[in-house]
Amino acid sequence: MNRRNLLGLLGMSPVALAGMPALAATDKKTDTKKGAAPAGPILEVLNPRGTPPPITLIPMAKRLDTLNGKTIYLVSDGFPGADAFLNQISIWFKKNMPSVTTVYRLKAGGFADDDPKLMAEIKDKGNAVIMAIGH
Amino acid sequence: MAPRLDSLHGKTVYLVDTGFHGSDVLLHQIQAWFSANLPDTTTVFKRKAGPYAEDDPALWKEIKSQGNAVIMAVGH
Amino acid sequence: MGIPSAPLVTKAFKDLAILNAAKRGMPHERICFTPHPIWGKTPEEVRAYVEGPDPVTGKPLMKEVVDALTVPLSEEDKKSGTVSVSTGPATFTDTADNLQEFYLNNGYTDFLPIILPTEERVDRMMRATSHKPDEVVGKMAAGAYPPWSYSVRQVAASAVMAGCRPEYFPIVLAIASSGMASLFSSTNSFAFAMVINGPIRDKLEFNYGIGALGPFAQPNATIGRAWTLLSKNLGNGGIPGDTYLGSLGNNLNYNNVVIAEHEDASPWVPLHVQKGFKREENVVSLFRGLGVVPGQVARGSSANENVQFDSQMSDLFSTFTGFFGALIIADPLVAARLKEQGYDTKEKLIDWLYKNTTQTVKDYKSRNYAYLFDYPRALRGDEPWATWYKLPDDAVVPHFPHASDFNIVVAGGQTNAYPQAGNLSYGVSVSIDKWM
Amino acid sequence: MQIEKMGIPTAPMVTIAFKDLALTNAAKRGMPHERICFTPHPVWGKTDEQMYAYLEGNDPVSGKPLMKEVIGALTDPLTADESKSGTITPPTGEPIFTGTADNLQQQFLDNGMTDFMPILLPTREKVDAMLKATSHKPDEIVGKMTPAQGAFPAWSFTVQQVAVNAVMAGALPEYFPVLLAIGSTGISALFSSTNSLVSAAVINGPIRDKLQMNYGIGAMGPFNQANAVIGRAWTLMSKNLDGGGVAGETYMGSQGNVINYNNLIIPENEKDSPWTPFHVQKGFKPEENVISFFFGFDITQGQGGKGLGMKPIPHYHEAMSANVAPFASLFGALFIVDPLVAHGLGDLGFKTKEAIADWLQKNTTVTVKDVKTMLFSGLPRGPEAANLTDDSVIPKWQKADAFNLVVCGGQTNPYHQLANMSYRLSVSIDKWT
Repeated sequence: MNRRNLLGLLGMSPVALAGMPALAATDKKTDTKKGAAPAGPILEVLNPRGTPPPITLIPMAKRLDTLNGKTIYLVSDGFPGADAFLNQISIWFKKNMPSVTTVYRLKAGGFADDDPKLMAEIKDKGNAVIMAIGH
Repeated sequence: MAPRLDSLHGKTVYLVDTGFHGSDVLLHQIQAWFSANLPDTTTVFKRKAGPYAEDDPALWKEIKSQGNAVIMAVGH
Repeated sequence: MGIPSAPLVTKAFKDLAILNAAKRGMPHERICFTPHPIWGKTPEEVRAYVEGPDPVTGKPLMKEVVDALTVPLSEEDKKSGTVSVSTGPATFTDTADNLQEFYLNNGYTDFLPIILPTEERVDRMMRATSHKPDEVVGKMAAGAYPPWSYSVRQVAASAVMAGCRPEYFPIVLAIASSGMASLFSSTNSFAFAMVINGPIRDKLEFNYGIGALGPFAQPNATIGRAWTLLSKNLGNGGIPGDTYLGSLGNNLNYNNVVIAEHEDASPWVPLHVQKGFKREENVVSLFRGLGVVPGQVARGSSANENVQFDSQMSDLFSTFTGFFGALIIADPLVAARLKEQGYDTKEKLIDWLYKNTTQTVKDYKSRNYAYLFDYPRALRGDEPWATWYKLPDDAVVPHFPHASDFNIVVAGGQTNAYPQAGNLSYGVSVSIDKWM
Repeated sequence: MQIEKMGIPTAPMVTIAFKDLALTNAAKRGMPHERICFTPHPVWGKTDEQMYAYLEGNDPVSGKPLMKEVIGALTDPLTADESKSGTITPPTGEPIFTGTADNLQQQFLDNGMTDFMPILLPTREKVDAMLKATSHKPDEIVGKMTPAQGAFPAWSFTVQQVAVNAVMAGALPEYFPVLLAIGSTGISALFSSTNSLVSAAVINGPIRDKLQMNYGIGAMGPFNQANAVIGRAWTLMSKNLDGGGVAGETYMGSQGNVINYNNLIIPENEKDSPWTPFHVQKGFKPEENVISFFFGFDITQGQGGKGLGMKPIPHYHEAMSANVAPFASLFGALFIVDPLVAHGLGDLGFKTKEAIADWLQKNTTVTVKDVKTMLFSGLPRGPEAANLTDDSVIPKWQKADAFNLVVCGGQTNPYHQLANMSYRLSVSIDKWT
């Protein structure tokens, strides 16, 4: 896991976004593990990375004061098990917050695609969304 | 290498099939060639028992006692 | 034996046959060649081969066969004694770039960049074992060739070249000590796999989670690669046309299938414990066969609640040769589901798979390996093949001859509930700790 | 995220197996503080009672009660960070790294820029030598690549950035146009899916001999520099040019695949083939140099299947058809046949690749009942589908173009290998010389 964290720095983890240097010039772990590295000429080598597009930050939507009396859309991305899981969530709301209305919807298209029709419906009739992703 | 025979006349040649596809067809054609061209040579067709890289001691013993030469087909 | 013989070989195997004769001590063997292939030709076509010329010498084939058996031996033919095989000087000196090229051009690599095995790096590798540099580790051959032997130092050089860290070295030594090469000379394009068990998996940070079999961790990548470099450099394998004959080749030969078992997430006993080792021992187990295929595609794969392992496995195994076994690589999610279904041990699942993965005798006999490997065993009286060959065409027989042909390991990152399966046979398990 | 943009608060619920992915993905898509709630893994295959117990339990990441967290995600006021807008540029590190050879090897490995095996260090001198092998300018944009379309933003990359990866993989400069052609397609060899998928490339034209590629004995194995290095470079490009291949983030295949190290590189054995080369089938001229891409599940060997041992003449086509039984019809079937098999098929009357593809399409059948149990196979659509019953026998693939054949191998045996892979596209290598 520690190695993966290290790799995460390179990609685009939240930590990197917070302003930590992406790459340490030398890696401490390396030095301790290898003992004294053999001397040799100092080389200059090029970075193999491509160019990622700039990321536009999306401000999150304003939160609701309370869920009482609100309509929550339960949206499945279509992975196996998501429907049964969201059904349990609607049962939970019935038991614990009966004033909340829940509406189950399966997102059309592949898991990474948008579903504009559903988005329009949620904008029109919903107050909040719970989305199940993965299986 | 083993000493060679003076000739194949009157001798028994074992044709040994190691089990690769097509070896039997080839050796049967060789048998036909002998009966047409060297009719006084006896040919005996044998399929070696056991996987191809393993020895077949019973067959080797038979050849040693009854054969004078061997033609072996390897590969397909 | 004293009986003159004339080997008949198809032309495709010319280099092999000549080299092999030399390596086995008969450099002047009188080999006669036929055109290639014979398989699939009609008797008339083969007849024409017999009456035609040897495609290598151009002389009439049957005259050559008769001569091979009757022309007296020359002095060279009668020679006995030993000839030693040269492998070049002990060290090479040049610039780094030139040495990379030199190693590649001499066939010491898998044609990818290596870490150059300088004396300093090899020494650092050898400090990771208590065994002496000159100790003989084992012997290896790429098939039916005389095996080469090698020392700790020679194994260390290949480990450096593959990019191994010194702490990986005991595993590489354990593999080398088994004498099993990962490049085997056959016209089949074989694949090889290793399963790593014990605490060393975590100590060396093996990946047994997401992407376990892929290019995502240094020990998985470089130890797998080291096996292939050992097989080339120490076992004299991997020379196409000479010590490697697989017609199409196999991509898995680059890094081999390296499987660190996900012991913590498995509901079952780890493989090394099944093979008689203690859980805390570090063990590498080696497999050989044809390759690995995904299980999520086959019949029976889509039933959510109750995976239909019977139809899934019989579908998957329909292309497997029964000459090799089946190595099931189960994601921990698959293993957990199977346990819920009542398979609380690997043995129970194996017993079920062995009994329920079947085929008709007719289908069985139509398989290439049945004719090539099993039929001669049946001729010798070996079971179960002798019995199978006496059964009627519609009788049903197991796909694999013995329950012991199945092995199961658990690996994967639990992102989905799929298995993979290798058409691979268990070879041997070796202690890694012995080589620390 | 679309929904948040519309002003509707959203609580994404993700199983813990996808934690790293969900967090990094949220950041990559511009919402680094997205309020993700985690459930235990998996939900697939669990009973209703087990799932309800998840809801009454804790989020395994935060340790807090799960449903309390879900409600908080929708109702707790936003922090200043959460309502931030603007753009940021993701860091990819310094343009130049400096150190001894050993330290640099280690640094590239630790930074996830390699396949965890030794590389040639991309010095200015070596990169320049690579750049000389193309007429294209170092700063020209070659293409865009993403580990998965739609899920991750595509990164763009230049001729020089491809050259750096080419050096690292061990490429000779003359291989460079092939790697640029690969880059120009934007196809990643490490596609992110929970399946562990594989990629293949078929190479045609005179360049096969110019680069001394191996299409004879052991063609797909570690026996040739061009075959080995071109395949490996594709994987390094797929990691470095688009941020792909980070297990748990941009690579999600549960079990992984060994073929991802070097990919399947198949130069066609045109001279020993009785048929039209693959690129000519796709509309190119024989003298053009072309690379064609395939994508799918895996590769398997054909000699274990039913029918091949039938004597005296092997019925190769029947064996091929029997061998694709476990394949998913989501992808097609790519047959890599030894020249001996190609000639054998010719003797059996199959004078073209199209003829054998046509026969395979018609004769490779499956019952509707069986298709329904296959996770990645589908039934035909359209009017004729209405009449199908469980017992109906239908072709497994609806079109003959699902079957592709490439001739390769060293004629040491009449075997074929077969891959559950679909053809994607062919591109000119000559354009990149």
